[in-house]
Amino acid sequence: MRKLVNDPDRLVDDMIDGYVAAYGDLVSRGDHPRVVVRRRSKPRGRVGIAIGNGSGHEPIALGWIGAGMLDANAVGEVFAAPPPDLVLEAIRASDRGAGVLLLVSRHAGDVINAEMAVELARAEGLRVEPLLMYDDVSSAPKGREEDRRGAPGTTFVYKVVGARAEEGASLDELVALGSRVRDATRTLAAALAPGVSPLTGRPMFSLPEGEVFLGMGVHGEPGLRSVTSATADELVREMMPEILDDLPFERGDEVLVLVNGMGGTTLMELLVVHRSVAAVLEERGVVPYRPLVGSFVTTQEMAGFSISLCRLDDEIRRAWDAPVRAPFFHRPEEANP
Amino acid sequence: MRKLVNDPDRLVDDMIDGYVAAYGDLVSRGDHPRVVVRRRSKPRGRVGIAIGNGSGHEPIALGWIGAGMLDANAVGEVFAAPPPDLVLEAIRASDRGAGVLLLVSRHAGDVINAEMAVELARAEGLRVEPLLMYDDVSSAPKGREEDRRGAPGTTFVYKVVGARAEEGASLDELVALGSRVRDATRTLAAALAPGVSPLTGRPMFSLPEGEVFLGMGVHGEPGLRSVTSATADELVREMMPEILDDLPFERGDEVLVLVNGMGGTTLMELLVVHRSVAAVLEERGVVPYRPLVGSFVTTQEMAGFSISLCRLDDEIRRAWDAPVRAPFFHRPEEANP
Amino acid sequence: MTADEVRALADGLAQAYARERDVLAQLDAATGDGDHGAGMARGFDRARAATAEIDGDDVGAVLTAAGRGVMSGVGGASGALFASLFLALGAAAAGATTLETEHVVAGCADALSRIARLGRAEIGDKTMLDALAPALDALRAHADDALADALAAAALAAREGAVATVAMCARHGRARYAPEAGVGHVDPGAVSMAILFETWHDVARGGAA
Amino acid sequence: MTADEVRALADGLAQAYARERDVLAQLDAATGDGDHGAGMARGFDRARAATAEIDGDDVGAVLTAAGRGVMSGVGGASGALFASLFLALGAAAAGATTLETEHVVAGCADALSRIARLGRAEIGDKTMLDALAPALDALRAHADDALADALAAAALAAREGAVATVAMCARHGRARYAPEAGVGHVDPGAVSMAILFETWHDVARGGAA
Ligand SMILES: Nc1ncnc2c1ncn2[C@@H]1O[C@H](COP(=O)(O)OP(=O)(O)O)[C@@H](O)[C@H]1O
Ligand SMILES: Nc1ncnc2c1ncn2[C@@H]1O[C@H](COP(=O)(O)OP(=O)(O)O)[C@@H](O)[C@H]1O
Ligand SMILES: [Mg+2]
Ligand SMILES: [Mg+2]
Ligand SMILES: [Mg+2]
Ligand SMILES: [Mg+2]
Repeated sequence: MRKLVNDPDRLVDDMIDGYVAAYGDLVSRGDHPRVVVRRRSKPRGRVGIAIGNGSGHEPIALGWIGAGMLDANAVGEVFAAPPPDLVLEAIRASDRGAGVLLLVSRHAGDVINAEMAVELARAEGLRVEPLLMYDDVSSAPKGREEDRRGAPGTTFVYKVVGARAEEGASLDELVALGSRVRDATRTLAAALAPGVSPLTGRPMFSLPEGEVFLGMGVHGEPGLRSVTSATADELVREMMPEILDDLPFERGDEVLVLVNGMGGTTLMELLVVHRSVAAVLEERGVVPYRPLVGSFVTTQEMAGFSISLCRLDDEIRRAWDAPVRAPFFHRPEEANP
Repeated sequence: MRKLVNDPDRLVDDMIDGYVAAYGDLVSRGDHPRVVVRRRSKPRGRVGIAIGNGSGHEPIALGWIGAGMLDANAVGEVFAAPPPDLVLEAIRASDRGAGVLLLVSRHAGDVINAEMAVELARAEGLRVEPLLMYDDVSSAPKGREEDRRGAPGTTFVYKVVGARAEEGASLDELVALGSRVRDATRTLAAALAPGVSPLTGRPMFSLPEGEVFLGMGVHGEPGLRSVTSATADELVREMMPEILDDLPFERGDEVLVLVNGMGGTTLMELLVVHRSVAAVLEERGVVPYRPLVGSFVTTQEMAGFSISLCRLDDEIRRAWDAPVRAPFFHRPEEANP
Repeated sequence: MTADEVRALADGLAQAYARERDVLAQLDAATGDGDHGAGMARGFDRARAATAEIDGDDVGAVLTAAGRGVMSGVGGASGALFASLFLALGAAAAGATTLETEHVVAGCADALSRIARLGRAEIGDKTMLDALAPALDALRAHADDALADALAAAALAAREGAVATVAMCARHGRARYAPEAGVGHVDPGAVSMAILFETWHDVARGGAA
Repeated sequence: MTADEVRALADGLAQAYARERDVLAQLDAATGDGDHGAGMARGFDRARAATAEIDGDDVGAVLTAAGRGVMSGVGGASGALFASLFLALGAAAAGATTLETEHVVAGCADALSRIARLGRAEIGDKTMLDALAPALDALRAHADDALADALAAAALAAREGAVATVAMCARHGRARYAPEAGVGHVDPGAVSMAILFETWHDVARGGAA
């Protein structure tokens, strides 16, 4: 046994069982067994935030349900977008009479199923707007941003729209705000070793010993090129210009920073990586604001990490600082600084 | 490059650099570069909570500094207890005039260095009490509890004494409370695959394909026996009686539950494991209270998990519920349940 | 085709995709993530169950039920797209007790534009559209013929279209990230589309599925 | 031994543990976690630096400085224990300008009980004590002899004690978790203790370290 699984066909159901059993004070199953919702819904008159996504990337999505972030998650099979009718259930479950923002990480399956779900929801008279999220600089050249994939920088969108929805922002405001966060975000990933599929028990791709793949997607899709850096610092210094020069981030810009682990990389290593990220930002005169380091968007136990930056404005900053009560999202600040 | 390291000799320093750079609003370096403390100390007149431990297990210790938990952590080399003079620095840094509780996870090196540090501190006129923590049922038979090793169930002690120290409990009260939590806690671990040493780049031990080792220690020390369970549920059902029957936990008992990942096991799997833990508890009539699932006490990317239970009383329950503002400890509840 | 024959079609497709499961998985593994075979098998098993559960002789209703089964069962990029085809056919044939060539032409035409819109794909982008589009052309050329004859031509055209994807560059889906965008490999979704028309033709001419 | 000779001892030990680093690592890997060699090499390098930094001819002060270096440099279970030995020797010889056998006997006796207390270990538990205890017995038997002669006997006894650990069961430290508690393997800390007395004897009789 290399993976702690009972029956691959029941894996997603077992995972949800274990989740609602552990965090039942915060989350519960919706009307559909593959939709997870807050235990106590957000007040009526607030915009709901929903997302459908393939599983296997936890804690993202499932773990971020709670006050200040998501209202409902439609949980797909491992690495497979959930079908439209399931996404529709998540939309229904998050509707509190003020419309629903459906977050969509830009991957073919997620987009197609979400769009069809939006059609079904509108046909029922629900008000719903999809927000496509894309931040991976490696997946399409500058100028074709809207052809890029969603990557861990989408975290900034979840957090910011989640906070503002809680405070009562309207659906139109949230679409505008979410688009602004997305357009201010850039991510690049580096993979060191593949994860193991819980369905097949086999590695998800192969990588020549000693090579690091720049631009690996969250399902193991290739991106930019492979490199052979000797140290963490060298690798980060190879990556940072691709991110900084793309927006570009400029001297004096304030940024949110996420160093995200892909699952098989230790926190020790992620902190070593963050040290180099902070050094490069300092050299470039770009000012980090309350960074986040950890494994939030994973690809099973794939080894590697991504670096995401988001250019701040005041509304984004306030939303980043707002409290969250989700089981697996956490970025506290001092109580009275 | 399989591990994101610059120079193995600088690994711990680089990690601390990256940590205080990311979470500088919450933590900072103490007077000694290998001691990490809260950015703003706890008010004078409160008991300080300090710990020294080998690194390589993050987030534990380093990531749990903050209001409601630890005041200072002396960070040793990878898997090596920090020397007495370093532990002394952590004791000094956490002293706010009401004495210091020094938490010590029972491993030979940690105990010896802590005891010598306590001697040094007392010679300086500091008031400090060490609290030995041991919870691993696999490492010595029942009746010889005080010969057992510290394991991830020590988490309950950190959280509970951290909360009560913040509220103003005295050093004597905290020693009594911490001992009570320890004596009410039992843990058993299962390892599926070794982690890789960041110093040597080699696996830390070897395990025959398909075998699971019950009772593996947090540095890869062997414990009970090896088993070949086919499913997560089978494995959990093999483990639970060893834990439940040791205290024993009985019908009607309320318990804190921790399903802890060793680093290389996905959250998806840990949730599947928790499902089985919850099922066995229900069968036994033992009632879980706000469980915690995640990778908190790791051994690099070792694959596996441990199950810890702690029998509750009212003081422990209130302390478990108290807020924490540490970068990597998180167990929110609904704001107004 | 009667409603019961449409039920037989759903049954035939469930069998065909179960049989071709591993082949489709391997095709998808070459350029994508390898889950296409399992998804189609699971989805068409649901479609079969859905058509068996719905009574009556309205072919549109049975096709719609099949579409719902595909929709909830396949997942991934292709599920919603194959579902769209059956939902469009169901809408075109709503209320009819016999499925005629004209319904199929209208449904496939509608599906082609829906799939292109949902997937933002064009013909030549190495997707299932590259099998569906020539099939639709063939159906149109045989718009006045009996359904079995029109489907014979469509099945041939779909298979040719699928084979021709071997030379195309992927611009959508996961194949887009494959080395050289998958040139040298056929598109699994296009092969699934060819299998669909071939099975349909078999059932329509009264052959064993 | 003068203060400078104690400095030479620290230098000799730094060289000896650097040389034996891999051997000690392997011994520790067999029953523990393999870090003992690196720890001793790092710690005695610090001890050498600490003794070089401290001026004067007070042998007690130089030994105490060595103890502080060992304490902060080794880490793990053995660091504090080896540091205790040097700190105890430093206390016993405080103020003296020549280290005499009586200081060494007193210091080692104090260290033995400190180490046993800190480590909760008894003789026979397969630890460094099993080399230190026979060395102390030999020193006591030669309490009236010159230091070099007393150390000659202590070095022999320590080595014999270390070798004898091969048959013992570990009850402390990580070796306790080794299969059969490490029976069949010598204890690395005991070997380090033997190396210490051997090097000390070499330096005391004026030999090259
Ligand atoms: N944007 C798109 N438009 C049309 N068809 C698409 C698109 N993306 C993917 N497809 C089709 O879906 C097939 C892959 O299906 P499947 O493997 O089930 O989905 P996924 O890529 O989500 O794993 C491709 O072979 C292609 O024919
Ligand atoms: N409780 C103890 N009492 C006395 N000596 C001990 C004890 N535990 C360990 N030792 C000694 O320490 C040695 C191991 O040292 P080292 O490898 O540096 O520490 P660690 O076990 O922390 O990795 C053992 O060989 C043994 O001689
Ligand atoms: Mg897929
Ligand atoms: Mg060690
Ligand atoms: Mg696929
Ligand atoms: Mg060791």
